[in-house]
Amino acid sequence: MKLDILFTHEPIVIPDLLSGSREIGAVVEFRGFVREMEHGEALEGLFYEAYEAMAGKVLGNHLRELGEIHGCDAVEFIHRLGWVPVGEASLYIRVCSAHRGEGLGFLAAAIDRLKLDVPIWKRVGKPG
Amino acid sequence: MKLDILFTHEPIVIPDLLSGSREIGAVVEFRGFVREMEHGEALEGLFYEAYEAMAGKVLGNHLRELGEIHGCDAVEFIHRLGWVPVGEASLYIRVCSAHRGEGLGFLAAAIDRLKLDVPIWKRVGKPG
Amino acid sequence: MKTGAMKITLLAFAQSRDAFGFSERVVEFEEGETARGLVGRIAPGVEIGNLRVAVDCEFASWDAALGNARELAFLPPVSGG
Amino acid sequence: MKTGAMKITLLAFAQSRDAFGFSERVVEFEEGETARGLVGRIAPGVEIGNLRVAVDCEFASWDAALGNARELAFLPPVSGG
Repeated sequence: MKLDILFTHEPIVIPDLLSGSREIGAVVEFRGFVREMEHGEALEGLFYEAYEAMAGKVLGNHLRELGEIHGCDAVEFIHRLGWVPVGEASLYIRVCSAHRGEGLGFLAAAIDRLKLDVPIWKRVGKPG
Repeated sequence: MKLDILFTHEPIVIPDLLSGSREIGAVVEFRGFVREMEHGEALEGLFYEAYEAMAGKVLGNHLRELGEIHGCDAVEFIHRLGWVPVGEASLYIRVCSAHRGEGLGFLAAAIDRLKLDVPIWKRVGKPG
Repeated sequence: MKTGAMKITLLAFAQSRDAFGFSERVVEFEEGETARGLVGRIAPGVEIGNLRVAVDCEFASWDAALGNARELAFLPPVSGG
Repeated sequence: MKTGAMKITLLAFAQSRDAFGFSERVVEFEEGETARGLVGRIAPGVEIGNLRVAVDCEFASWDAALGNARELAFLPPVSGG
């Protein structure tokens, strides 16, 4: 499986879909946005922080394992770090696979694993 | 729920994501592509045909019902008709919701329902 | 009020088009006639085994009276997506 | 071969940064020392209750000897996405 993981302090730019394989039947994309209301509190944004070296390693292991389990051809993963204002994306994942079930299954599991133990943290409000 | 359904004989163009609600936390997008190998046979493309008036009605009922069940804010659905060459998209669905579970649940169910009883047909090879 | 023969548009999709030999055809029918009876009358050789039928864009029974229907569609198993 | 005091980089993330009072700090340690022992020595007031610990980018036990570790990270419950 082709895997790209990127952490960026800039707004997420969705990479072009390279029309490679003629065996890709399903492309599933997920974007997570910062919402204004969280636990009844109105936010201006969220501040994301990562232990980047470890996050890339832990996440890479998860995504490669899930790629085997679900049978996916390519995955692109982008997580924005630093200050992310309400209405902007903090997370982007694209999965290319032969059939839809594989992509949807991968995506649900990938986000669960991200939230399980990948060292990334958010906090309300800009620090300092 | 805001719902747009489009059938088109042209290549699918993904509509701009209108940055409307500050309560959208998840955007899930699905594209289905025509694959070269289907049941061990190498295709050049697929020809799609629909009973458009009924397909829009049946699909609209399904998607509105699923929008209620899963709690989604907006859905865009595009199905290409006519000849679709290998490597091009026949289907595009975008779901906007507060959280990822809603969008992923909606999307999986929407494609199942599409394949259940929405009057759209594909056949191998160009007709005539 | 005129009763008796009315006109209905028949639509045959996908593989059913080959079976019926038309994609669209207007025929006369009686309001008490069923979809099954109509096919038996105008296309007696057609196997309706795996076809569903829709009346005015709603799934319908092969054995319900067509009443004042305006469009009758023959639908093979679907395969969109 | 020199034994005894070596240097390790401590990294404190998110809420643990406030607890430790630093985000990065280099300290001396003995190779037989554990993460738990090291925190007890350099930051005895810090509650490690909900923290996980990573040694050189791998999740580790609070009670394993640090050996020749070069980086020790304190990780509060994660919340990415």
